[in-house]
Amino acid sequence: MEAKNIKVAGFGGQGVMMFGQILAYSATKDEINGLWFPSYGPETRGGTANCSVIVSDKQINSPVFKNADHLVAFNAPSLEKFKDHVAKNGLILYNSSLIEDEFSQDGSTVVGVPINDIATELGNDKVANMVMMGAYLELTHLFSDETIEAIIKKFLGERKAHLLDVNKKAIQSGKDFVKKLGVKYA
Amino acid sequence: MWEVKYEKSQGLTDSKLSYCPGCAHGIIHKLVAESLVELGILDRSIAIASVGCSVFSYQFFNCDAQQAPHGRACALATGVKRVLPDNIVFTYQGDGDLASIGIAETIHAANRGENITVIFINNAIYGMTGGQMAPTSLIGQKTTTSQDGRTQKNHGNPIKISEMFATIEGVAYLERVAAYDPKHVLNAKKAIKKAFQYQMENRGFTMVEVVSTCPVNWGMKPVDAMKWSKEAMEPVYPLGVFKDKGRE
Amino acid sequence: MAKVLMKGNEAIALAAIKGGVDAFYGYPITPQNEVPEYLSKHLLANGKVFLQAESEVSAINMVYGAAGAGKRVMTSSSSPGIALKQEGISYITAAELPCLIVSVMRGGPGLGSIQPSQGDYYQATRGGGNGDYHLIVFAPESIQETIDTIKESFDIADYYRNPVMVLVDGLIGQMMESVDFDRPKKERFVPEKDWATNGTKNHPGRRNIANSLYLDPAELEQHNIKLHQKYEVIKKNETKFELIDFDNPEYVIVAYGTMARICRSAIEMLKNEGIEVGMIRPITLFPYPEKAFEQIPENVKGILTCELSMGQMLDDVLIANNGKHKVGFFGRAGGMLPDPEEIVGAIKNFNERVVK
Amino acid sequence: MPKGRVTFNDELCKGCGLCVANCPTHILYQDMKTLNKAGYNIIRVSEPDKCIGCAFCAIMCPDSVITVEVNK
Repeated sequence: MEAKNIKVAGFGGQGVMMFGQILAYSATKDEINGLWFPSYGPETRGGTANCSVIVSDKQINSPVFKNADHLVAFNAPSLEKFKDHVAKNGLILYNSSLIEDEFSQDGSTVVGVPINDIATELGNDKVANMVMMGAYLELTHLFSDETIEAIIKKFLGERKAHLLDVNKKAIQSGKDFVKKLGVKYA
Repeated sequence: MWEVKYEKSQGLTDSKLSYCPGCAHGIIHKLVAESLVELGILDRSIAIASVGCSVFSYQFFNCDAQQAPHGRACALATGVKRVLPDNIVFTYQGDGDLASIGIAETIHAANRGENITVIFINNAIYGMTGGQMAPTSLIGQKTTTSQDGRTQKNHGNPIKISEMFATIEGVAYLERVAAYDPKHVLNAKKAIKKAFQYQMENRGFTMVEVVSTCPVNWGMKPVDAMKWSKEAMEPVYPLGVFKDKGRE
Repeated sequence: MAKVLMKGNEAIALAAIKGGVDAFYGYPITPQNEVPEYLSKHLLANGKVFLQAESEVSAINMVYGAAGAGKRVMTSSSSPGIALKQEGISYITAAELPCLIVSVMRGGPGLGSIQPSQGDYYQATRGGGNGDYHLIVFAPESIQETIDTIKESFDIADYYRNPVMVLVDGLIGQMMESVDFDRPKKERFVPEKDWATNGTKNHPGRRNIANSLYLDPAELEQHNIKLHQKYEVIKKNETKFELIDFDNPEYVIVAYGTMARICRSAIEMLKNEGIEVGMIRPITLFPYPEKAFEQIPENVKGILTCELSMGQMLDDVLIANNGKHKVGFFGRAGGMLPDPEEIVGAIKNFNERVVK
Repeated sequence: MPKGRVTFNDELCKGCGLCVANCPTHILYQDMKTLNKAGYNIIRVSEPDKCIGCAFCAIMCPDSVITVEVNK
């Protein structure tokens, strides 16, 4: 697998950091290399939050990248901030629940998923990021369901183990939404 | 039959004390040394020397020792005691070291109830550097940096360490003693010994403040200095037990 | 053990435990807080010592005490906090006590920022404490290398009776990477600590004293000479560096830590464009790998020093280069990180960056 | 036979006089004619027979100069 530079951005509380970490954990579980780092500091509280993820089966060199292969934008300011830093033939996945205007960009595959609406339908607003995860995996095929499920289990721990089902449902819904759109990326 | 009643303590090394003639540091060194020997803890004691006249005390106590940066003796003592809880750890600090630059380290060691013993020598002046004002200098006291006498307005009031530390929960035993006559020296010894005993019993932070002298920088003969510590200092720094958790 | 994904700061803490740390004394400061947070749980659970001191000044002096007592002891901090520790570091080095100091650099000077930086190169290699002394300074480029270094650091510190500093930037502290904690570590001879101040009952007939005071100038000079000789041995034995793509380079980059990784990517990009660039990656900053510069081919067009600071390591590069090649400089500061493309640009416009 | 006996390790003495001032029987004096190697005037006993072995002199001596013996 070629190294993938992934930028995940949104505002605090949307599960942006967790989204990125799940990818890095999954890479590690699949015995390739994962790297995650947050844009840390006070701006992560309440304001915009973003993290960078690199997954690769080779040694990861620069943790910093100019252009992301994949941009996952959870809100409009994030899309605005990072859309010009997407590599050629990159993927832009955005939250169409919060970004109402149809968005497209030359040279990129752009997919909007109404993750908040889908999560609300599932009865749990907090799994919107997992709807996004489902859509992302359906497009990139980076990790298997088993890998992702094992990592989510770890995140939930014993205290929140009962939430595994709704998270799995959210992932499936995200996948289904992309399938229905008929978009293919990788 | 002649029997030895008093001789130089085995708790002191053969090194000649570096203190000025008549300075009470030497007396207090003896009391610490005698206490460690009598309690049978000399060979597991670690002395923490400070900065000031007692900077060389690591040469005089006949046990292992560390020499601390100015004011940091209680931090070193904490570091040692936490990794060697079965050893006896004590600091020997003057008023500049403890009550000025090192007051944070001392307060926090006390507040944590570190199971260490602090011997605090209060002689109301900086000795080593040549007679500058100490945080404990008296109002009106002339020093090389308060040449017209210490004033409340310019320099603040003499800081009363024992009174202040008595409010700290982690303190197990705290007494202020003096060294100006045999009776008070013997009482000081009792206090120092008790502090070490409390440390052996793991009771927490113990401190003995000794109202001491500095004949040279006070510009007095040793005998007059003893008198001044009694007549001028003691009213500002009254003697007594400020805290004793063993009695509560 | 399989690889695990771990945050740099937590990995630092776990590696220290694997390296046999007995005690940690520290004070909170971003971006290294996960080090004490992790240790507060895992050291105490193992019957070891963890203590949050009242200040950095106090913390480093607690390290002094415990190191003098013969235990494996560490502290960690970040730039302004390391500045406060300089007093204690000088004393510890003078008293020849071993310990581990982890420095997770943030932007400076002053309160600066909490973003990654390499602005404390001088602080680490020249020190802010008084007197002639050196730390053994490691500057790993990844969390894996940080782990491997920290696991070995107590052995090195004990062997030389000298503090080891592991110098990383905030990015290494804050990022997560796939790492392996069970990589084999170099076996080193670790002498018995017969100098420890642990009570004369443990060494009858001899008092052990941890001290840095020598009022006799001749004696103090002898002590300085002894330390100097020790540093010479350290230079000989412990200098560590990596040469990357050194076959036939047109240019040579010198970079350490996170900056070296960014440069690795830049070197790949340049190679794709047909520009061959090699790199000297110092792993120890003291001792500085001057020897590596002897291996730079005669015909290189220049050496580009890349730092997350404004030309601190540049001094050592100029010393090591000794006027032989053109030396250029590229630096970002204050918490700003360049992307590899910026380094590519700097190499392409090398002549604009020449300082000497 | 006196009750007590004091002996001085003269070379440790700094001549501060605290022993002299604290002797309840006033039998100690500073010998202004005799210096030790460090240049201090040493202390002598004027009337050894009057020593009561109280050890006050030794207790007050900062330099551990004095050994006190008592007759049992």
